[in-house]
Amino acid sequence: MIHVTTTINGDETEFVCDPRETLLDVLRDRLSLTGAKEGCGTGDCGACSVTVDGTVVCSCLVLGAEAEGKEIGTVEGIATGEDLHPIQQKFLDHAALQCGICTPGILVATKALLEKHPDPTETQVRYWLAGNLCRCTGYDKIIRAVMDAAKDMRSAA
Amino acid sequence: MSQKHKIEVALWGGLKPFADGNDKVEVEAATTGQMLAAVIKKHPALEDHIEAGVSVAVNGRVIASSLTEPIPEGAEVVIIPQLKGG
Amino acid sequence: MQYQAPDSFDAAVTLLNAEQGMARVLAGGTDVLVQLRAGTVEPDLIVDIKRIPGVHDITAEDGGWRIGAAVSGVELNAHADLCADWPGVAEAHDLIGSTQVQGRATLTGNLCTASPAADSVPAMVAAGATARVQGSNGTRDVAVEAVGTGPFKVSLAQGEVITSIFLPARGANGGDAYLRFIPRTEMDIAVVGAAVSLTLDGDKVASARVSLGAVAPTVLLVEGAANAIIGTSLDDAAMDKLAATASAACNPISDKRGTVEFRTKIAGVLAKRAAKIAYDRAKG
Amino acid sequence: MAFDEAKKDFNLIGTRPARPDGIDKVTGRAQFGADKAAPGQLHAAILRSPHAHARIKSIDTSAAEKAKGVKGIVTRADFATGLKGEMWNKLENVMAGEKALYDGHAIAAVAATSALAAKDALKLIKVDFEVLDHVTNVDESMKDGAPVIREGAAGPSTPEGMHPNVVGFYSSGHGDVDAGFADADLVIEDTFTTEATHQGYIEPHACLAQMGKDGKGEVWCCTQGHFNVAKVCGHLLGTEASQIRVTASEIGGGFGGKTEVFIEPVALALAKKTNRPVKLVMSRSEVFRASGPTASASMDIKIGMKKDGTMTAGRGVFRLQGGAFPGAPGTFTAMCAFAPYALENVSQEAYDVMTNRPKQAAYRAPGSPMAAFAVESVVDELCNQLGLDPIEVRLKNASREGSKASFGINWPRIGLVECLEAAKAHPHYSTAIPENGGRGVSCGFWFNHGGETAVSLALAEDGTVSLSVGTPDIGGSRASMCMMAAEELGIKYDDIRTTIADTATLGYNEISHGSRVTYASGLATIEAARDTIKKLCKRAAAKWGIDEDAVYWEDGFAKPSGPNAGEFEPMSLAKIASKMGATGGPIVGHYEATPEGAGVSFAVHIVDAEVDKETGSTSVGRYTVIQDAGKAIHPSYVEGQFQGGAAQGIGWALNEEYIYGEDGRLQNAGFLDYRIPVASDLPMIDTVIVEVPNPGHPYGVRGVGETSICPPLAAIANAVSNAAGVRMKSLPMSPPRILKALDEA
Repeated sequence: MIHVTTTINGDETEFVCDPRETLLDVLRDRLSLTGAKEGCGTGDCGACSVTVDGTVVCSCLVLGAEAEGKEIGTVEGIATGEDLHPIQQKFLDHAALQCGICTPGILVATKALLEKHPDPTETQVRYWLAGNLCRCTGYDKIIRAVMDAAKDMRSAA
Repeated sequence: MSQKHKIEVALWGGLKPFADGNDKVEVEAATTGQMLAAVIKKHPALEDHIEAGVSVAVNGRVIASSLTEPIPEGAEVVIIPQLKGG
Repeated sequence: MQYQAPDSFDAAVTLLNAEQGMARVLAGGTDVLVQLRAGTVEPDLIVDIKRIPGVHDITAEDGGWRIGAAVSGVELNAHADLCADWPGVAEAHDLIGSTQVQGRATLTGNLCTASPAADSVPAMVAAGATARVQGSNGTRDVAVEAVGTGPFKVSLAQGEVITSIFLPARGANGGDAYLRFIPRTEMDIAVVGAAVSLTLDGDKVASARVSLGAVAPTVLLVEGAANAIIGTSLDDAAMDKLAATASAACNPISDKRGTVEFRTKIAGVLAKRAAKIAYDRAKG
Repeated sequence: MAFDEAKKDFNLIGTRPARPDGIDKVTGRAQFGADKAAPGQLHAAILRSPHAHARIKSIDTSAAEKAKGVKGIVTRADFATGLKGEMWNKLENVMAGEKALYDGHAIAAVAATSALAAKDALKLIKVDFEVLDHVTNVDESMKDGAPVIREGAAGPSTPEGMHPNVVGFYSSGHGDVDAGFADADLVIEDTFTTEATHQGYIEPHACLAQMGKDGKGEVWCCTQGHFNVAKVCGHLLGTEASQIRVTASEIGGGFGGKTEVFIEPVALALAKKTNRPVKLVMSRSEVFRASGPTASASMDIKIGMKKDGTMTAGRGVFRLQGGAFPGAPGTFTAMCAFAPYALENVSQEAYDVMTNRPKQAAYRAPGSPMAAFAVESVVDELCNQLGLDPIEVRLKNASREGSKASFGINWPRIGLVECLEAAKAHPHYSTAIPENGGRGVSCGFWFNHGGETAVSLALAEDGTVSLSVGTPDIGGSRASMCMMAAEELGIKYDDIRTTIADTATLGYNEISHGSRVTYASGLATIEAARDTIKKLCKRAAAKWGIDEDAVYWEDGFAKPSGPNAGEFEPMSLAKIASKMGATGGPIVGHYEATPEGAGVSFAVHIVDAEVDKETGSTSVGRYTVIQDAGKAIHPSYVEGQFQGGAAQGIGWALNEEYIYGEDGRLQNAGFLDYRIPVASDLPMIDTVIVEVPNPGHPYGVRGVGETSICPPLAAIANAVSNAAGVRMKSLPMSPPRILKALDEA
């Protein structure tokens, strides 16, 4: 077993894990942070998206051991206290989720997108989120929610 | 419970061989359940098919499984395969 | 399985040489973790090279660029000067996987997985890139096209590890491009990939390298295809010859991603389209 | 319960409030199938057959039992014996008996202290297989000499003399089709095929099970029907459904695929054996290999048309491949095929065929999309060859109230004509077709369903309401339930909390399938609210000392029904609820029934597509969905169903398919090569909600979830065929297929 010290959503966290365990396994099974979902385990669906030092990655493609000394961000860290992040609120306003299993990953990826590109085109949003599979919505309302959130965040900035 | 009355029941084509070559069966019944029982009584070879599950359309309204739906006099009654969905 | 994250390539090589069982080098991990998950590879040792100083750096060298073994797609595409020199290589790398995969995937890893369909490899081959290899006998530079020897097989010896990739000086009037065919717009493995790098003398192609992916057991460098356009300004006859020679060089398989006929034909189509883009880029 | 003609002015129905489960779902708090843990839980893994067809000669688990962390192993011997019919089939699918019938068929399962330990132990189980010949293609499976999946599986309707793999048959029709064809100016006959696809829900099947010595079981799982899970587990474990309490987790997509039971009985068997909670989660590759994809189909269609567009006759023969068990939805394929058209002469027949593939499961309107693909392709070709407008032709022949349906009934009030008129009037239809592009139009039809339903509605002292329903929320239905209850009770949307009750808490509820939830649970919610209102009025009447018939309910208040009843200050729900303990006890309304008024739904889709003729690549341009919803309770979620169905249909049409190798193994058991549409593949999907009220629902609701996947296969195929200039007859229209068709044209 490997001992790892890391920071998750701003909190210093320690865990031990088997070297074969992924960061996703660790988050879900050892730290009870079940917001990141396993849809495929092979980096094809994006439901397990988290940020590592600010870069969005699939936590199923990161070993738990690699988290040593890193800053990890998960869906659980997007809201501030009881205040939803604008993208979370827009997802509710636009009915941009049906079953909700892809939502955590999409929110994590969207947050990273808007931090990097505050004024994305629809095409940019669609390509940025191409690794986040949604099977319910046909993406329409998701894209609208992201564009609307971007607009609001720009005018608030 | 209303009185039994004459009902002409239409079968789907695949059932014809089990109804002595008929695609219509005339029975006396007042409800879907009575009607199905009477159809089986008249053509026992239909029992397996009906027990395997059928729905009944009464004047175009599909009764998926209920045996207690009343069948009005003069109603168009059609036995169709049992419906469900995904 | 053991996990080690050494702080130097010397230490990495020592670890790899000491391992009696199976060892895997972990760079971006986007292939290795998939293999682990599927159970297709069950290594006894994982050597994570990402904590070695310098592996995330892109540095100017002899007019070209040296790219550390752990530079991710995000890091590569954030390097404006490199992207300006070698847009085809940058785009090819950017095509691999999703935004999330881009946060991890590396040129070195893509090369070492040795998939015939690897997106960045044809672009690197066309660019004339080399890989710097370190082993117990020191370091050597190898042409990228000499690394893969067959599907998922490499020419590296036991204990050897690629420490960086070198993209040569672009030089004046040059351009490169990579195109791949996939059924969707994203998230697929290339059914066919084609890369062209060329330089111009006026309107005429002065030199060219054409490379194809997913049409043979290894990524191909197709000299005939390059010869088809050298000395031309990509007139129709040259383009037809380019397509024909590219298709003729194919030796693909039929599988879940495409048929022999499809791959053979598309290789020609993409070679032409990539040549046109590279040409326009060289024109500036 | 009949449509309430008087109910027209709604307060809430038709508005778009935020869903009650929304905050949990955007913050990561919502608990899905794999998100729950129990103290002391074990993790399980399933050993699956690598062979498409093999006799299991022996299973040796001795080495695995001794492995580190392993606490228990089950095989078929640990399940009930003596099952018959459907339950035997379910058990056989959940855990193989004498034979492995498909690549991925479960052979044994291990529970261990960690998921890795369980997975490691699988490698130590030794299975002696005798590999048998296999067949995975529907047409091959019907031929003489094809390997027999199982003797004696055929149902009573199967004609004699057919291969034992043909296990079901359906035929129906009316008129004289040959005379109809003779009457036509143009007859087109062709064969079409579709490949098996998967629902592709992003959440793999997952469950957490416990079962003690007393035989009482508990299951937490993602399912479309937890009451059905209890029933199936009861049978497969040799106990009763009542002994197993099942709680439905949040469900990460189902689309029909989570109507089946795969892993819950296995987890229970392991829990029973180890006396520990057992968590079992499928991997993505297991989902593809061993859950329930759709049927694949091979179909012959013949349609005759006059020069003026009148369809004179239609004939369809449908062969559906359903995997290693009976149950392919050929009957529905045949019934849906010509449903949009009022044909004087029509005949259809269907064969259900077994192969060495996983048992097919429902996928949104099971059987209908492929039928629409075949029939609507021929209709499109007839329009092209006769130079007729595809919507005008469809309008001319459209089924409408009173016309005779292809499967024998006379249509009640239906909305196909309204959908076609809306399509014709839509700006999309009048814009120019893009250069190098093609436009496709298609109709689609699905029956919809009612089903057993029980609902309970309890008041709290603070005037809020707890609504318990038994149908897992697969698309935002809790929002709709809250809206319908609030509408009836005249209270705020936010004052209703809707919970999916577990199986020990509420009467039996059929699965969330057949697009039935907003219809049936909605109807039951309205009735339970009305039952509650009666009780509220009674309390007010008692307080006022007047007859309860003299009290009526309006906008959340009990009011005396006129001057004769007396002058009393209206009493709010909250006021009555605050005193209910002392005025007769808790107030709970409820309703239990099998509503039989599910209204059918029709849709029309219009799509523009472009084809790159050098590569065979298709891009979908503009897309418009027009569908009859009866009455949209929450329009956003109705639109969501329309858009989601269209997107899944686009995937089915263009790239999704089960690919089997010569060895009978699934080649693409992952999202990398099973290519569902990604965000950059799709355009915005425009929607038009048509509302032709369903006479069988008080607000006129029709199910909407399934019909939306019926037209897109055909609409895309028509657009692609028109763009490419060559008729595409096989799905998916992957680039190699399109290029091949272009080369051969």
